[in-house]
Amino acid sequence: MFEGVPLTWFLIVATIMFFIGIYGFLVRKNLITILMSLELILNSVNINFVAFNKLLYPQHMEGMFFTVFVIAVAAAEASVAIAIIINIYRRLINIDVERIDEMKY
Amino acid sequence: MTTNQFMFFLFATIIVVFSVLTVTSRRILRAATFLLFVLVSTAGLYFMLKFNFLAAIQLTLYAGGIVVLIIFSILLTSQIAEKLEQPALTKKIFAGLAAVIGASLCIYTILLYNFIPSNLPSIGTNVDTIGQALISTGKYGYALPFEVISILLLSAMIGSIIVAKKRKD
Amino acid sequence: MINFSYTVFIVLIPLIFFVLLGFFGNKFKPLVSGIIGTSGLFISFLLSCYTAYQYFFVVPKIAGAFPKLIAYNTVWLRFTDTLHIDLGVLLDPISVMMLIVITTVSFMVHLYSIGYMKGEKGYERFFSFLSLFTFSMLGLVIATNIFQMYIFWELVGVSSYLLIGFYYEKDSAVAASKKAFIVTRFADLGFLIGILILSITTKTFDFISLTDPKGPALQQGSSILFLGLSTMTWSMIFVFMGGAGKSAMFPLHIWLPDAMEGPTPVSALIHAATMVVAGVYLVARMFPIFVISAPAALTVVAYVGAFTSLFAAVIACTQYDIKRVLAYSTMSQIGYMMLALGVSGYGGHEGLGYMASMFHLFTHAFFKALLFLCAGAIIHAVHTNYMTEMGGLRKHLPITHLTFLIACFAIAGIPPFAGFFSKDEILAAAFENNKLLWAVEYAVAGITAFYMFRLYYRIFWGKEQHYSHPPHEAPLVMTIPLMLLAVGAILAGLVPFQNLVTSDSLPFENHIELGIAIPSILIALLGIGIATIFYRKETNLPQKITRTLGSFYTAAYHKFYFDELYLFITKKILFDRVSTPVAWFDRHIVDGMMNGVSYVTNSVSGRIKGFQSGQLQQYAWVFVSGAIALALAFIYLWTL
Amino acid sequence: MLIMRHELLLVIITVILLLVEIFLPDNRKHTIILPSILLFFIVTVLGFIPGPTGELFGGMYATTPLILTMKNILNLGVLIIFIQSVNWLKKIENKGKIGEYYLILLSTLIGMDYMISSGDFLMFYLGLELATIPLATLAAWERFKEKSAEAGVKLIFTSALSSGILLYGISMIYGTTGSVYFREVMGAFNATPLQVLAFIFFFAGMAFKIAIVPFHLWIADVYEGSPINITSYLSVISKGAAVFILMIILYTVFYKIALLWRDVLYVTSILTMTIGNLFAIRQRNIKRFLAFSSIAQAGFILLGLIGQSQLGMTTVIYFVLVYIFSNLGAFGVAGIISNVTGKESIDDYDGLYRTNPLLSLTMMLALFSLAGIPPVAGFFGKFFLFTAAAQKGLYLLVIIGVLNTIISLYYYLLVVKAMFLNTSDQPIAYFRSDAYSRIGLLMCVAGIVIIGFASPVYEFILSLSHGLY
Amino acid sequence: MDNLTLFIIIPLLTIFGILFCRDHKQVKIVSAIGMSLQLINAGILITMFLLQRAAGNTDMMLFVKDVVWYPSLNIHYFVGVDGISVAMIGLTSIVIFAGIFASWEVKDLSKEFFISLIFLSSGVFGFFISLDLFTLFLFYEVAVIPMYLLIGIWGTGPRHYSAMKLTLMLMGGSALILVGLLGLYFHSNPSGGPLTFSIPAISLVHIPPDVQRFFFPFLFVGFGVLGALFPFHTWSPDGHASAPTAVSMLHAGVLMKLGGYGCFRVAVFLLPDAAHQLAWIFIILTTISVIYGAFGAIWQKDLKYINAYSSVSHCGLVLFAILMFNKTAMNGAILQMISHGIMTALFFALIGMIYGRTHTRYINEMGGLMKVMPFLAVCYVIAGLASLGLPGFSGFVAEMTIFVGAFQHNDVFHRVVTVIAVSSIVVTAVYILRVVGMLLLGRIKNDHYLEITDAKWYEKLSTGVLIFSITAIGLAPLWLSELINNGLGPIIDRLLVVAH
Repeated sequence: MFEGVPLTWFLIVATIMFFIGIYGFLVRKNLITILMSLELILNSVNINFVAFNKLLYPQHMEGMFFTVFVIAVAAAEASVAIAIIINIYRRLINIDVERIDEMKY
Repeated sequence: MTTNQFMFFLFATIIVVFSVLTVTSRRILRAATFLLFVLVSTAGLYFMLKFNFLAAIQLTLYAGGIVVLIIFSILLTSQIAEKLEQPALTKKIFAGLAAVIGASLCIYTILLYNFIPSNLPSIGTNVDTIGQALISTGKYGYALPFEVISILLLSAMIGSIIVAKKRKD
Repeated sequence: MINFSYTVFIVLIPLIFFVLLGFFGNKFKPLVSGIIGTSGLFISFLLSCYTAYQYFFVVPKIAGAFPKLIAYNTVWLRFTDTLHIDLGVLLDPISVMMLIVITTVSFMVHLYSIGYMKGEKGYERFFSFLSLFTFSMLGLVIATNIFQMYIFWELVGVSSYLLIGFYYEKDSAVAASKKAFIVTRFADLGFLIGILILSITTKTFDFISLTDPKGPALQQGSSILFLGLSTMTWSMIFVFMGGAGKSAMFPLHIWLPDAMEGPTPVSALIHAATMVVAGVYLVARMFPIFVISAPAALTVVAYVGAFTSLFAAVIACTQYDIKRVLAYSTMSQIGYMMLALGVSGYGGHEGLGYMASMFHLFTHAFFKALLFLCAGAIIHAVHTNYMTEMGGLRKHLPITHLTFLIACFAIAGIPPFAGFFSKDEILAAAFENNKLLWAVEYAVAGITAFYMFRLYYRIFWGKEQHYSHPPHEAPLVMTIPLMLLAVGAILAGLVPFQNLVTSDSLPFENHIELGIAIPSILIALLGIGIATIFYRKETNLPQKITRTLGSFYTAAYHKFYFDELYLFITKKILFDRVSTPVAWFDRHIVDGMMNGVSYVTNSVSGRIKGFQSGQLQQYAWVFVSGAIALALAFIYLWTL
Repeated sequence: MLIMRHELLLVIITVILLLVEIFLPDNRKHTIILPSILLFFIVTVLGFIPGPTGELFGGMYATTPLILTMKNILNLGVLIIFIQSVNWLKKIENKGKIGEYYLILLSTLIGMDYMISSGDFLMFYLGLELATIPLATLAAWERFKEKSAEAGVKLIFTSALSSGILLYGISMIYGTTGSVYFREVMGAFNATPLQVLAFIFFFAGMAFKIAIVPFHLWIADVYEGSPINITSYLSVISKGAAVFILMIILYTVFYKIALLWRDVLYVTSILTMTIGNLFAIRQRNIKRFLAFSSIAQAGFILLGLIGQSQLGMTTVIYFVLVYIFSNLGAFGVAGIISNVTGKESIDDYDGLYRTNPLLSLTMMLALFSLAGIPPVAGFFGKFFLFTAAAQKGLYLLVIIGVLNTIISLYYYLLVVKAMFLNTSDQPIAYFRSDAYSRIGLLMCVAGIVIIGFASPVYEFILSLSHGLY
Repeated sequence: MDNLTLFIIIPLLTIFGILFCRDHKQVKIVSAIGMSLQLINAGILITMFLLQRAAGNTDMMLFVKDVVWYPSLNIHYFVGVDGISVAMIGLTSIVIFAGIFASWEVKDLSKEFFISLIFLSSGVFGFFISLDLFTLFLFYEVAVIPMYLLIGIWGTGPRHYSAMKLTLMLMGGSALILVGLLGLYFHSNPSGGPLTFSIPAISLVHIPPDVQRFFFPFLFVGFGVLGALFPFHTWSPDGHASAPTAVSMLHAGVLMKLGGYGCFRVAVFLLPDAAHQLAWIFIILTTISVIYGAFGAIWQKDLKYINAYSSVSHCGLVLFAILMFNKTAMNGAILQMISHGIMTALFFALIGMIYGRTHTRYINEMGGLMKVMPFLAVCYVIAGLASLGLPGFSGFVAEMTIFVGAFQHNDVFHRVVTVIAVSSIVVTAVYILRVVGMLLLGRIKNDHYLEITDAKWYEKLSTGVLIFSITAIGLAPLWLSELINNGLGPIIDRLLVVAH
């Protein structure tokens, strides 16, 4: 019990956020908005880690460090993704995910 | 309602509402802004949990770095005034279904689990201990991941440059 | 004890000559190969005579009976400890008698063929086949066990096939050879099944133990029943089926008339004197089993024989192809022999039928071979088979005419020609056992006389036809065999068979019973008389009679439509109704199943291609749903 | 330090190459090729020298002889890929990016090494990301090609999604067990629903890397769009490493729920084999074809994991080894042809044997090895996999598996058919491939032919696998 | 180097030699030398085997060589022969020898052709000498897979389709075998000791009957596919029809025997309880094969199809006999394998030679060939007569042994099916004579056939060897039968123990 806020509340918020991110990932057409949805997903996981760390296992900082590294990875991921998006934009002059389907079946 | 609870509900509400707006807004720059709000409130949660260092990173790296990166790329690739197209209804329904089912499954399962809150004292989360841990090579030390992430960032950078740079011709 | 192992050479010499001629025949001049083949047969012939002499007159009898000698025996193939195929030489009265018959006739035919086949293509092939046939036939008669017999049985079948199809460029010859082979093969199937049944009941193939009175075959009796008949009976019925096929018994007779497509010497050798009597020989060989363990089967033999002899005789009256007439007459005569076996008992005078049958077999070989060879000489002279295109040949072919007439008397049963004696014994045996059969045979004797003299008159008397070139007598090499065989046809009846060849190898007393003999001579004379009236001069009497008989005549002329019936069964039923559907089934159902598997796989593959839509978000959706579904399934549905 | 020698050596040559790259003038950039290969060759050889094993960083990094072997196998594969990619790198459009290619490839290899050596989920996650994110840039390497960009997009986004799900799973593992160190997790794991959920999410993330149905859909598109050497890298090295670490984690961390994950694998392996095969049947693009075939292969590999025994474990590693050689052989040939003629369709291979017999033979051997036809190594691999599954009495699975091998044989034969049986008016003309390609293919062929007969290879792996389960 | 391993080494060396050949002629010569050596080697083996047996060596397997290969899985390179394998090896070396000469005129990619062919043969030899199930299976697949290329590249007609179908069906069979083998392996040591693939070792184990019942169908059907078991035979007509001469020869002659041998050595020998219990199902199927193949052949017009269906019938008889579980019938099965092997090889060789001259395989387009090519025609007739079971040729010996053996059973079922199977000899006669009549006899239908020449020396050699073999076996079958019986002893004993 963290001063009135039970762990499950954090987890529920994080889970909702996670699936909102998933929803965004699944429906957004613009690649950048999809990227944003991804950030939501990663962010929600971070909340999980932090909440666990603080409320259940405060003796070490595993969750926190995990979060730090996830953020770093997210940054790297975002940079690569954006680079590729820009490349796509140069080729196709749009970044609609539904148009990126030259390869199929 | 304690302060903590109030703060939590505030941040939680912001997070959920703006998350939804992020994935539904039809103006892309607004979406990015909503994302920023989400990230900032997340940082707020971290603050609340006394992870100040983490919250700072969240604000600088995430809110500051990534969102800016995203906004730049938006500016580079999109018409600001342009409204995004609505996704197809079936897509929304299917995605929504997946998300709702997934969320309910996860939440239900989480609620089933009996978490035992810890009464152990929290290890200090001041910058000192964090710095110690980051260069420590023992258990609960993070020197190795720190090095690895540097390789990751380096190669991601090189890769991004390679992919994004214009042709020389 | 006299060493008979040289008898192996009687059999082996033709084989050697077959291989020699088969491989190197084309290296020789045709005439040379003919002479080689003939000389080989001559050696066999001499050896057979010597064997017969030694066997009948030198070897001491055991308890008054001729012993069964195993002159040579070797295991050829072993199935189980008791069941094995041996190759060997069994000498007993009938096999020795058959050796004489076969080598004699074969030698004559060889000699005759040197002249007859002159100028034909494949001369050496002909002689090698003849040697092969002789080898097989000799192997058959000296068989020590039933499986050896079966082996050579098949071999004579194939030699017959090869010889009937000698003129392989002639479609009718090819068809005839095929028919002969398949029909006899079908019969052999029965033979084989018979052997198989025998193998499980008696556990031996060996003739000596099979016919041993204390052996398993005779002791088995009517132990096991199936459809009311004992296993031995079934076995013998099946074995007889093989014999019936080879001997052209009704209803497996259809191949024999067609087999006349082969060269005439072949008809003489195979389809008159030797191979076709193999069936009779087979029954005679198994006779003790028939008589003691399977009397029902023996009855079958009798009735089949009797019916065939009548049936064939009737058809023979209507045919115009002289070789076909002879073929039907052969069937008829073999019917006699079968009947004789069928009405015979075992031992002493009871076994009169057996003796008569063998006797008739012996005499028949001479006069029937003679008839065919004469027919050959005639055909050689006039280049046609049809008696309608002949007439008045007696002036042109004096020797042929005379020998033919002798043979006709012999077959008609006029004393003192050979046929009379043997046929008389048969009638006597039939009279003693079964009056109905006797009556049939009695009638057949008359019909036989009638159609033979019909033949005789149509060929040698009547109006002279216009021949493309004047017919002239055959060369000496052909007429000598005719004359020799004619001598045989006259004298063969004088051989005291009751002293030599009897059912239990014990001689018995036998006399010609005038009560039987005189009526049979009379009916023969009656037949001859009618034929003389009808055919000696050109009259319209035959047409009148023909018209009176109407549809019966037509049916007989068409051989009672048996060819058509078989054609219907093979073509319409087997080919169209069995084989074609099988092939269709195979292509479309069985193969279709296999192809169907691949078709289904492919089409499933086509159906599900939509999953790979190229849409990133769809992939993600599947990904997420997959994870959720797995989680759902394994958290809430899966139990340990 | 020697414990971490593989990674360190790689880091060292990465740094060397980075420096060289920086200081090398633009017009001399291509000279870096041979030194890079040589350096890497040295690293590979050094890797084989036996050395100490143990744990570092408080159990965050651990290595065992088996892991070292796996690293060596990966090195070997990468070496072949390096050699095979030379003629592609020499193309004009890659002129400015040769050094970067090596850098990125090596850094992903470092990531894999760390991943398979990881002793906790953090290192595991970092290694995984290091092995994935830069790869996306490699997939999008050919900037001028839309397909390549598309491949990059699909790779980076799906991998990000999958790592999100994986992370969610890890977070739940952390939450329920209180640690991310494998050793602690192992002790605290039981089959409560949340842990099952965590496991499934974790598994989904791994399944993405290995391309297990239904997490496989990105594979075909990414393989088709990427440059062919990257495709082969993705399909063998990346997948091999992922399989290996999945196995380690399953066998150690999740051993308490072995019955559960066995059934998860059971279901997914059937799906994977079947779907992979059904899609492979209809492919005409060689890369896409090999993509689906590699999905099916992944399904077969799962059979070994299901074996849950020393035998299964050994077989998985052995099969990965075989698979590396076989798949690299196939990709090598496809790559050479693609580089020389630009043709990637199976239809273009018609009559290839008559113009380029050696290439066709190599391809055939590789495909036969993939199909599991004796006497090449794939046969042994497949046989042992089935043995591993049968050992548990899972005969139904074995039956489905063997039936799938028949389908797979069908489409492998389709390629063989194109090369050997079909004739074409315009076959690919004869060309002489360069020395690098030849050496690369020769190594593959040697591997394919020898590994099966050389039982010591298998026995060696077996001796190492001892005791891990 | 032990004698048995030489059977694998010689083909491989020959292949190696072919690799260095420069032209077509050298390839042929090298192949011919290699396969002659193989033939000689087979002769030596047979002699040595007989000498050993004569010297009183009563081991079940002779010339055993056992080398551990994969120690952990207990996989061995374990070879050895008994009378049966020796006989099969003899058969194989004869057929491959004849096959080399029958394909003397392959010009297109001849190097590859001979390499594939000889490679295939090495698989077959390996199969017959293997006593370890793993290597047995390995060699089995080695023998099957080159078929794809051989048919696909050098075949005729719808060769791509046929090659694919054949390969897939056979590999499908091998997939079933694999399941069965694994089942055997994991039940090879019920007491919990090390598992084994060794056939002699497993044969000493009593596997629980319900386990046997589960695996027996896999093994029997699996091998049965190659043995043309109804309804899995449909690869055979298409495959044989499309295959080039030597391949048809080898395939019908030897490969199909792998199926029978496998059924026998693995399925029946190692799973005797199940064999006894389930035999009736397969007896019905094989009886159908026998009759069905024969009737199927009657209708066909293509020479190769006729022969393919006839092979279905004859090979059905092999499996039929194996299921009879007595010494005589099984002996007949092996004899039939050998006999049919040589006979059908002869057929296919001749068909190939005829096709090479007339460029058609449809019997209604040909006729009277006896006149223009007497040698080949006579050979064809001989082959035909051998096929319909004429005494003096091997077919008779084999069929009679089977029939007599099968009929020794004391129940109606066995006897009825035997009688049905026996009746196939008539149907066989029908289609053989039909072909001979239409093809060789009668008038020549096409004038251009008049220019056809008779056999060349190599063709004579090829057919001569085969004819010599069938005749030799047909005339003096006893030694072969005894040789086989010798190997059958332990197998029958095991079956009998189970029966009681």
